[in-house]
Amino acid sequence: MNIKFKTPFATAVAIGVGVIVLAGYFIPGLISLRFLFLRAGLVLAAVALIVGILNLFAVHFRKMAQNDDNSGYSLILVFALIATLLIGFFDMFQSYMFGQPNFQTISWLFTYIQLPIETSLMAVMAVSLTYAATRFLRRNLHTYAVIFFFIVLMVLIGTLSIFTPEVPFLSQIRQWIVQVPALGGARGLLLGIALGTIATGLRILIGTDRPYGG
Amino acid sequence: MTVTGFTGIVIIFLFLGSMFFFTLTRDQEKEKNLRQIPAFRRIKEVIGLTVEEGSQLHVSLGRGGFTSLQSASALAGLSILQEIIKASSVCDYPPVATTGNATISFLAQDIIQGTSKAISTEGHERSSVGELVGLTPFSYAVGTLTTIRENRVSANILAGWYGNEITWLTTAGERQNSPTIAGTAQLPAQAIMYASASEPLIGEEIFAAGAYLGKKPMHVSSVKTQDIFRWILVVLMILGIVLKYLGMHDIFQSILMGVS
Amino acid sequence: MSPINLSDFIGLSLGFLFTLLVFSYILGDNPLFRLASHIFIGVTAGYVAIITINNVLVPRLFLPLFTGTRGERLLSLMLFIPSLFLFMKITPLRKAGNWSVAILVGIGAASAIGGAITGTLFPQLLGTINSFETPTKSSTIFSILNGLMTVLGTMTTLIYFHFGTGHMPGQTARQRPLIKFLGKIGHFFIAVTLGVLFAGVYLSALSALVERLSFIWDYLNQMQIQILP
Amino acid sequence: MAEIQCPNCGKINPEGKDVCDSCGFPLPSQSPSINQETPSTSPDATDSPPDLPSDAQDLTPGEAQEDIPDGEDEGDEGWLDILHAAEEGEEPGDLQTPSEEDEEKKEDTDWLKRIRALDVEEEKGQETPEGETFPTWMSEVEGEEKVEKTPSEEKQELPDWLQSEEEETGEAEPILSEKDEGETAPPEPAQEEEGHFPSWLEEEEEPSPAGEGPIQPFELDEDDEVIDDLFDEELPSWLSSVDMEKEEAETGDDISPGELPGWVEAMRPVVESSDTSGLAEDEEYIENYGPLAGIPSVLPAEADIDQTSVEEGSKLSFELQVSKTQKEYASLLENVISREGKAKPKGEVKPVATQRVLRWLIAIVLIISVGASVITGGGTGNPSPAGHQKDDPGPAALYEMIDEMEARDTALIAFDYQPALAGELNATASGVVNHLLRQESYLAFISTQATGPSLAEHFITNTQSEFEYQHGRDYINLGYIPGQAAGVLSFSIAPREIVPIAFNGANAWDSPPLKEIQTLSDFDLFLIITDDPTTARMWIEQVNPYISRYKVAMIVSAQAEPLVRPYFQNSPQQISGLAAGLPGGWAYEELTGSPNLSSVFLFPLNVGIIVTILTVFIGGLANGILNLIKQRKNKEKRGVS
Repeated sequence: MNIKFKTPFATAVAIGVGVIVLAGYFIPGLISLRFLFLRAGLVLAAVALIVGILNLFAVHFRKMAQNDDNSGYSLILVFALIATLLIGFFDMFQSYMFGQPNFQTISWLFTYIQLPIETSLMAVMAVSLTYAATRFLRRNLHTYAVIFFFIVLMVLIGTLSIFTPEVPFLSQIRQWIVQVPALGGARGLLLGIALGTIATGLRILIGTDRPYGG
Repeated sequence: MTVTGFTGIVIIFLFLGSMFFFTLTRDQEKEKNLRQIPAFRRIKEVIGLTVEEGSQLHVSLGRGGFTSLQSASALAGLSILQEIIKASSVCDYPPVATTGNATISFLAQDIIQGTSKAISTEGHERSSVGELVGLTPFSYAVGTLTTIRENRVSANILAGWYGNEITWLTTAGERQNSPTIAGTAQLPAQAIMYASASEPLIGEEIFAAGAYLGKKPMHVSSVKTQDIFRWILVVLMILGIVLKYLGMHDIFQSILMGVS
Repeated sequence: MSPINLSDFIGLSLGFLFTLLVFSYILGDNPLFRLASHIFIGVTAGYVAIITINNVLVPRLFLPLFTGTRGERLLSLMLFIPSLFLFMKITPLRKAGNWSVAILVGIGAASAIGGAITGTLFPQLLGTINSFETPTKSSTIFSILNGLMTVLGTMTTLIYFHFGTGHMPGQTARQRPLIKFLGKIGHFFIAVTLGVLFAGVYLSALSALVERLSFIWDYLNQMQIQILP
Repeated sequence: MAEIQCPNCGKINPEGKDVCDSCGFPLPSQSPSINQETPSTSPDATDSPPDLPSDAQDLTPGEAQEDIPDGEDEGDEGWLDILHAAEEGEEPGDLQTPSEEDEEKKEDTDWLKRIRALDVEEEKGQETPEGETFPTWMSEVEGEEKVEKTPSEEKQELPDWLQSEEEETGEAEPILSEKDEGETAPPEPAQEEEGHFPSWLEEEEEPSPAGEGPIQPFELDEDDEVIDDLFDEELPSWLSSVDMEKEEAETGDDISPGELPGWVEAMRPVVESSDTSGLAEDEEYIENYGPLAGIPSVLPAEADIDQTSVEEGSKLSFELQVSKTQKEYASLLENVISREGKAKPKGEVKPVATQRVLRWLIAIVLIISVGASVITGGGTGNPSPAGHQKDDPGPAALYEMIDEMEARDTALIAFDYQPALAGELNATASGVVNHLLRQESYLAFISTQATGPSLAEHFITNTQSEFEYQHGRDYINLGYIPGQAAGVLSFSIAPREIVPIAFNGANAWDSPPLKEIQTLSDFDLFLIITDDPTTARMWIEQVNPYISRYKVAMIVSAQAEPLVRPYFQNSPQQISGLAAGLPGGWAYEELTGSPNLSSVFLFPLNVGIIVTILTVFIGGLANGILNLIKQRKNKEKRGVS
């Protein structure tokens, strides 16, 4: 097994920090050290987010110059980003300088632009999910696909709370499906995912996977 | 140190030991076959088609953060990206990667440049791109639509941490008639992928990408280690039930309950 | 419904407009939807940047330099170095920022392992064992069978994901009969679980549709009041 | 006395004459040696256009056709036989000698000998050898090899027709002179005596197009391999077939009567005004060579090599007279090869019509049915709950937890859901928080997501507007703690240090709601509102050791219910109250007796579910049956084939 490190320093940092934080989970004495690194991680993640936004800004700025059919939309995105940042800094300036309750304006933007768009995106998903369920048996026609299909229908029927009070067993079937077989399957899935997560994390900590350009 | 903490450390060292053992005693001829996973076979087919058609592959790495459990899905997505770049180095348009987390976008760009340099396609004027397209789940989903909508993109591979916003990505792929191979660790999102993606990766299959696509020794060993630990968990469950049946349930309770 | 102030009415009108722009995607991808989505991406990016600066960078990176204790001041100073190197990631000298990203990857990997062991492995294992009900006076045959079914579901689902097959190379990927049989049962439980989760996601989406349609109806009523009081 | 017929004008001349009395055209001589080399007696055969390279001459259709022996000429393996042999795939006699070089040497010597023979005749006094009449410039070329001539001398020796052409086009002169200078200045080491490529051909090969620097002359290999490769007799089959067709198209020229084979005669083109593209038409010129002899204004047999078509690199400089179809084949081939390198942009993808129609149908049915139920508002009072709401202990347990709270107790609420699910969770939580406000509790909001604080503000100002709770007096928005699990754990251990200031910048812990709160366990209720099972599990695992589980309750969305319910259902319970989705919220409002958003939304939700069940059931079964039929057809097809 030959491992060539292109950036040995970054690899050493990743392994060192990882081992200390992991030890902090199991050795009580190292908990404070773990917190120290986690708080450092919070700050670095926040700085990375700011750098990411600068990168997003630069990418769309370049797309504006290309004047293909998407460059108009990039202009709108850049304009919306700058406007929101200016409003946000104005709010922060007011709160720190004059002690006024801050984020009034930016909350207005959140309430009347971001919130309606996100809930509408979620609402349109209802149509997409109905369409996916309808075409599901067109793509897969094996036993388990049929089971999946009828379970979806059974759970939806069991959720009905109008027109079905006379047939209570429908909701009891739904309750049983959710609390017995579905719970067993969910636990099995979660345990399998936990094993995969441990394996992926350990490969980083022993340095065989080095996504940071190592 | 608590019993639970000690148990955790024992599990980690057992896992590491098993991974190294399988790697060092790896025997090429008696290499253990792995069961067929249609999604990974489809990824290989899609790469071949892309090379022939001269079209482009889109790899989306999700929006998982790096200070929690979600990072594992992001790391699995990054290893899939690496294998795809290696396999599609002769494409006219190298793969494009999108993500909803700043740190993942840096890592994607590092992987793209590192792998391109390794297979000397760095000078390729149309080099791959790792783009941050949005910062909240749904703005990330909507930002990715622009890439999926590109006529050049012939297939979408979604591997990372997702929520229910993944519905937008799978249905956009279907509208473009391009196959979508998707995998994540979040369960509700897996249910959506199972219903709407052309090839879903269920459960922990996403973490076996390195072993299936790249056949890397350490990845194959960690898949074997997962198999062993799977059976250890089954035995522990049976043992726990027998002890509970015999009334000695406290042993497991104390081992597994208290973790500070 | 009483008349509302102008800024709220403008806000509601904006919300109403964006709702219709997003719903237009049902008819097909169109420029109106793209317009709304790009405004959305810009506003959310700006919003998240402001909240992050206000809630993380100011109180944990800048303020400790002036008001913090010696230890906090030292930590903030030390954090400035990797933070500056992170800014290199969008410059040609991007390799210089690798070690800063490596810190995040190290923390991410450790959190994943620690979270998986303490947050999933132990609780789910204990939960599975607790699902089994020892036959006592209070427990019914029904609950015992339920417990056994849940445990069976967990075990067979785990076994379904068994990756390894026969040892000899060139052999087709045939699993051992026992694993194959248990895997089939596990696949049944997986299909049930994913069906339940899909129905849950669908209900959430349908609730959002109900809320949006009632918002549209409320807005039309409000506009009527606002225009012809 | 035998007579000689003039190949040019057809007049009969007495034997022994060298030049036709009427047109002065040199008459074919009768000497036996030349006949053998060039079986046909007509002068055209060898008198191919001077400008073409020797092998190219061989390829010129008109003459080649004439050279076709009438079956009796065995000895001279003319180039046409080679061509024929190559076509029929035989080994053309001695051509395919074991070693390539011998074969090339033999070809060299044939055309070289002919040139030398002409050269000798030329020097004697312009008497054209029978059948071998090369223009003076050819001999001049020979001459050049021996004596380095100055450009001006060369020019005087050029034949009139060439000079006149030069003056007309005005180009040849500078090109030639340029070439000569270029030619003479750098001695070409590669050009040896034997096998030297005549400089006129190099000029022809590499004319320098206007506006560019002179193109490097065509570099000859020592043993002329390049030439032979270029003019290898064994032409690729498609080209040789081109030759044959070309010949058929062109051979209809009028040769002196009686001499052309009948089938050539039949194929002669009808004389029209030839409008050859790219070449300047020379009205006065009458073709005096080849099968087109005597026809005015036809493409001159010794047409200049088309300056424009010569491209750099391996392209041949001679003009292949190919018909239109063959040009298309050639350009098609060229396109295919050039397209290999280019990336082909994928065309516009047309969505499948049936997919779009099905999607529209579902959208119309769903939106109309749910919209109508929103407008009618549920009609007759509240829909009675189905059995499972009564059996669901979650809302009831939560109701008891809040009912036991007293005035001024403080409840910490975590707003940890995506804005997209605000529609569902605001409605579900509205009844619960309404109950808290009616208990006059203090509230504190916290979140691990950046959008959480604004969601909390929007929730309290929109859904609970009747209570007019004020920030700082009745509730405190602690804002956003980053770092997910790590942030939650550190907040659980030391809340005051982790969140020193409130979301609006004011001091959080001096205000009435939080004055007595030092640690997490001082809160009387901890309510987590979330849409993600992972977030729910994170909160439960991190706060578990720091607050009693009897104070922890959850409001989750329908998608998280299957994975969160075990925390409430199992023993020991990790949370003491649970309301899941709109049905859970509605059940809670039923218990408090004051309907809120959940009650308003429940009827449209039920209508939507019914419509969806019918759509999915009918559509799903139809698609399943279609798939079954398709699979059966595929099986039959596989069974048949």
